[in-house]
Amino acid sequence: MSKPQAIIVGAGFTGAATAHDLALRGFDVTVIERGDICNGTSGRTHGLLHCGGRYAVKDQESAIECIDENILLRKIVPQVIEPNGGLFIALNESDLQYRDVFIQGCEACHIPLEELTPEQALRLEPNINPKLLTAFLIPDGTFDPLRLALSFAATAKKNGAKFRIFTEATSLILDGKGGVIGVNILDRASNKPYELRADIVVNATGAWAGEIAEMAGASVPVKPTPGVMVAYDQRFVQRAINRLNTPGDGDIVLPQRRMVVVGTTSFEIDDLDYVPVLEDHVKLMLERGAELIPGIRNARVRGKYMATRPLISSGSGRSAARTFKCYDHKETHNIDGLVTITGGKATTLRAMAEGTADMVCKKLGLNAPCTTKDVLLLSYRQYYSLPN
Amino acid sequence: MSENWNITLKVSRQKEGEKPHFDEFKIEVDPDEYVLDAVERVWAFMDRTVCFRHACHHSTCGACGMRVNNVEKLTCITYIRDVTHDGGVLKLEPLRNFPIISDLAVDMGSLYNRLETVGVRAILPAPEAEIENPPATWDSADQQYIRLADCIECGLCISACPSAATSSEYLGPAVLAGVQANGIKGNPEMLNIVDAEDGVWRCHSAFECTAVCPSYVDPARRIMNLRTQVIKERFTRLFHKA
Amino acid sequence: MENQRNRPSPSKFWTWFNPIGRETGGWAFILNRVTALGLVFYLYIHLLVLSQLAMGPQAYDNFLALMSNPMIIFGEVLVVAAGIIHGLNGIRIVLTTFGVGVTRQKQLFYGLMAVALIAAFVFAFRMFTA
Amino acid sequence: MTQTTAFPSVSAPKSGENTWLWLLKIITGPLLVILLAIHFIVNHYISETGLLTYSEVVAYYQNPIIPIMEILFLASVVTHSLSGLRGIILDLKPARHVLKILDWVLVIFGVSAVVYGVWLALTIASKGV
Repeated sequence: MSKPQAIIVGAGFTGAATAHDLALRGFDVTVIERGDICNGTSGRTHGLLHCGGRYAVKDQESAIECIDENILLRKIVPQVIEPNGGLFIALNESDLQYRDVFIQGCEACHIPLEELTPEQALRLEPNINPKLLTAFLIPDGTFDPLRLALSFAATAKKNGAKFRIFTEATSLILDGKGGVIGVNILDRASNKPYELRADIVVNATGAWAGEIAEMAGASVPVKPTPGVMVAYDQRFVQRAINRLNTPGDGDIVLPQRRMVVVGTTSFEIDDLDYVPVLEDHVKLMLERGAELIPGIRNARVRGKYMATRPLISSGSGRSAARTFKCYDHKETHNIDGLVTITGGKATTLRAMAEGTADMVCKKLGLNAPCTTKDVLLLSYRQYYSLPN
Repeated sequence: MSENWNITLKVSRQKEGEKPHFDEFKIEVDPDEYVLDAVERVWAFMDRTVCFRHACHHSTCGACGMRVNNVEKLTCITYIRDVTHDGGVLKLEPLRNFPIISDLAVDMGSLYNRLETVGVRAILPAPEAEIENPPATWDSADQQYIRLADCIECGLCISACPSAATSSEYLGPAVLAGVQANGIKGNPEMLNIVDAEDGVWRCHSAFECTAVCPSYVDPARRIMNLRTQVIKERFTRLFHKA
Repeated sequence: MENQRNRPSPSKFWTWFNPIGRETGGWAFILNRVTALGLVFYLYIHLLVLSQLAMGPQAYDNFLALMSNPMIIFGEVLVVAAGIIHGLNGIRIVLTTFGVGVTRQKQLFYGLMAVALIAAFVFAFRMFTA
Repeated sequence: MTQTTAFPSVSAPKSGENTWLWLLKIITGPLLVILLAIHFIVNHYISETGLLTYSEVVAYYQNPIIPIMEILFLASVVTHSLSGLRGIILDLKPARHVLKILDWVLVIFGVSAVVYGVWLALTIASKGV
C-alpha cells in the first residue's frame, strides 16, 4: 500500500508539530503556508514555556497539559529552551488571597512548587519588585518561538515532509459528495496555481481556522483574541516572573536573550490579517510590567508587537478555556476529508499534534501509534539545510 | 501621539522568471511604528503578492532582515522615524549575498548550514553569553542559568560584508563570531577551518558586520579576537610539536 | 526558485568600492583597497623608471627634467598621499587585529586620517615648492 | 563533517591562506611605514636639495647604510605588495589551478624585482667609486 497522503494548511506551531507527528506515522506530508514559517500567531508568541501554574486554579485541564508538555519539550527540544524556571510573586493583599487556591491548584495538577520568602526571592532575582509579599518557584521556562517550530519542521522534513512556503490555499477541492479531497494552491514565488490532492486535509491555521473551514462550508467556533506585548532591551531577570493572581493584562515578564518581554493584553478584532499595536495597550504593559520589575521604567523599548490567540469560544477573553480542540468535520458538518485543530498554547503544540494525528489515523482506519514523546528533535538549523 | 507621515515604500520585487523591479506603495504611517509594520500593512491592504519573512517582531528570531535605504536593518525594531522623514521614501531590498526566494525573502540556508557545521551554540550558559557585556556583579547561581545566544542568525552581517560579496565560501562574520565564542583551544579541526583561505584571513577589517549587527554580537571584534587566538595556537603548536 | 543575481560572485568585485550605505569601517576598507591597487601599480612602474639611473647621468637628468611637469608632480603627490593613507590605515588594522582599540576603531580611523591629511599637505607643499 | 545537504556549506579548509602568509603581510606593513618614514625624512629633510640630480643620488648611495636600507625596503615592499595583491585575488575565489599558476607568477615576479633592485642599487653605488 502506498503512503497515506496528508496536506497540512498552516506552518505555525500546530502545523509543524502535526507534520512531524504524521511523518513519523508514515504519512506523506505536504505543509502549505502563505508566508514563511511562523509568520502569524506562532512567531509572535511571548515564548513562555508554561508549567501550568497560570491555569492551575481555573482551567486545570490546560494546566495538566502544560506541565506534562513542559517536561517533555525540555527533553526533546532543549536547543531552543531557556530552562531557568519561573516565579509567581504576590505584591498586594488581593494577590495574597490567591495564595491558598494557587497552592491547591498546583498540587491538584502535580505542578512542583516551592514557596520562597521575599528575601530568598530577591536573592534569586534582585531586580523584581522589592515590596513583594511572597513568591513561588515553579518550573517555567522560555523558548524561541520561530526556532521551536523550526525544530519540529526540520525533523518532519528529515522524515519526508515537504514544506511549501509562500504558498496560499485559495480553495478546497471538493469531490461533489461533500468531501474534501485536496487544496488549490497559489505559489507566490512564481505566481502559479497548483492542485494538491490528499487523503486528508488538516486545517492548522489557528486563529484563521474559520476562514479555511468556511471554504468547505464548515465552521469552527474559534475566537481570535489578540494581545499586545512589549520587549525592553535589558535582561532584568533570568526567570519568568508571573503575578500571583487570576490571569490578567501584563502580568508576565519573560527574559529572552538580552531582553525582557512584558505580556499581554486581550481584545477583540474584525480584521485578522492586520492588527494594530494599540498605544494605550503599550502604556498598560509598561505600568503593569513595572509593578513586577520596577527597572522597566528606565529601560528602552525594543519592540512592540501583538499576536492573535486562537481561543475556542466557549467563554470570552480570559475566561475562555485555553485548551485545544480537534474537529472532525465529518461529525460537525458531514464533510469528509477535513480536520481542524485550533485553540491551545505553544507549550502544548506536541500534544495538539498528537491529538490531531490520532484523529486522522482513526478516520483513515490506520493503526499507527504516536511516537513523538520519545523522538529528540533535530537542530532548527537543519530545516534550512535539508532538501525539501 | 505624534503626527502621522505619508511615505512611499519602494519595494524590490522579483518573482520566478521575472526581471527585478521596484513597486511603489504610498502609505500613511506613524513615525514610531516599525518598518516591518508598514511592510505588513502593504501586504494586508495593498498587495497580497508581496513576499517577506517575519516571525517574532521583537528581534529574537532574525527573520525580517532587509536592506532599508541601502543599509541592512532588522525591520521589526527599526523605527520609521529613524530611516526616513514625512513625505520621504523607504527603499526596501532583500539582503545581499543570499539567493532570493521571492521579492524580499531570501534563502539563508548557507548561513544556517555553516553555523551548524562548525557547531555554533544556539544556547549556552549565561556567564559565557555575557562575556562581552557582563553584569556588574555575578550571583553564584548565575553560573547555572542557560540562555539563548546573542546571535539571532539574521544574516545582516553577511549582507553588509564586502568580502562575502565576492567569495561564496567565506565563512562570514556570524560563523566566525560563533567559533570565537566556542574557542578553538584544543580543537585542531576548528583551527584548520578558520586558519584557511575562507576563514579569518578573508576578513578585511571593514567592521561593517558590527555596524549593522542588531544583537550585541559585535562580530568584527570577535573575528579580531579569533585571529589572535589562531596566531597563539599556531605558535604554541610550532614550539610544542609532539 | 533560486536567483543568481543575489548570490556572492567574483563578478561583483565592484561592490567592494561601493560606499553607499556603508559606515566608517567600510570607507576605510574602500580607501585601503583603492590605495593598495594604486600603489602596486605605481611601485613597479617606479622600479622600471629607476633603471634610468643605471644608464648614466645624462639619461637620468633628462628624465628628471621631464618629471618636473606640474601634472607629474601632482600625480606624485597622489602617490605619496595614497602611501600615507594606506600605511596609517594599515596601522589601524594591525592594532585592531591584536585587540588594541577594537571598540574605538572609528575614532582610531578618524585620528589616523587626520594625521594622513596633514602629512599629505606638508609633502605636497614641499614637492610643489622644491 | 559530512556534507549531505543541498546548500554550499563549509568546504574542506583550503590552503590558499594561512597564519604565516598573513603574518608576513602584517609584519612587513608596519616595517614599511617605518622604512618609508626614514626614507622620506632623509630624502627631504636631511639632504638639503632633495636628491634632484644624478650626481646627488650617486653621492647619497656612497653611504653603505643607504643601499642596505633601500634593498631592505625593496624586499619588504615587494613582499607586502604581492601578498596583498594575492589577498585581493583570493577574494575573487580563483580556481585551484589558477591559484597555483598565480603563486608561481608572483614568486618569480617578486624574486626578479628584488634581484633587479639589488643590481640597480649596487650599480649606482659603484658609479661613485
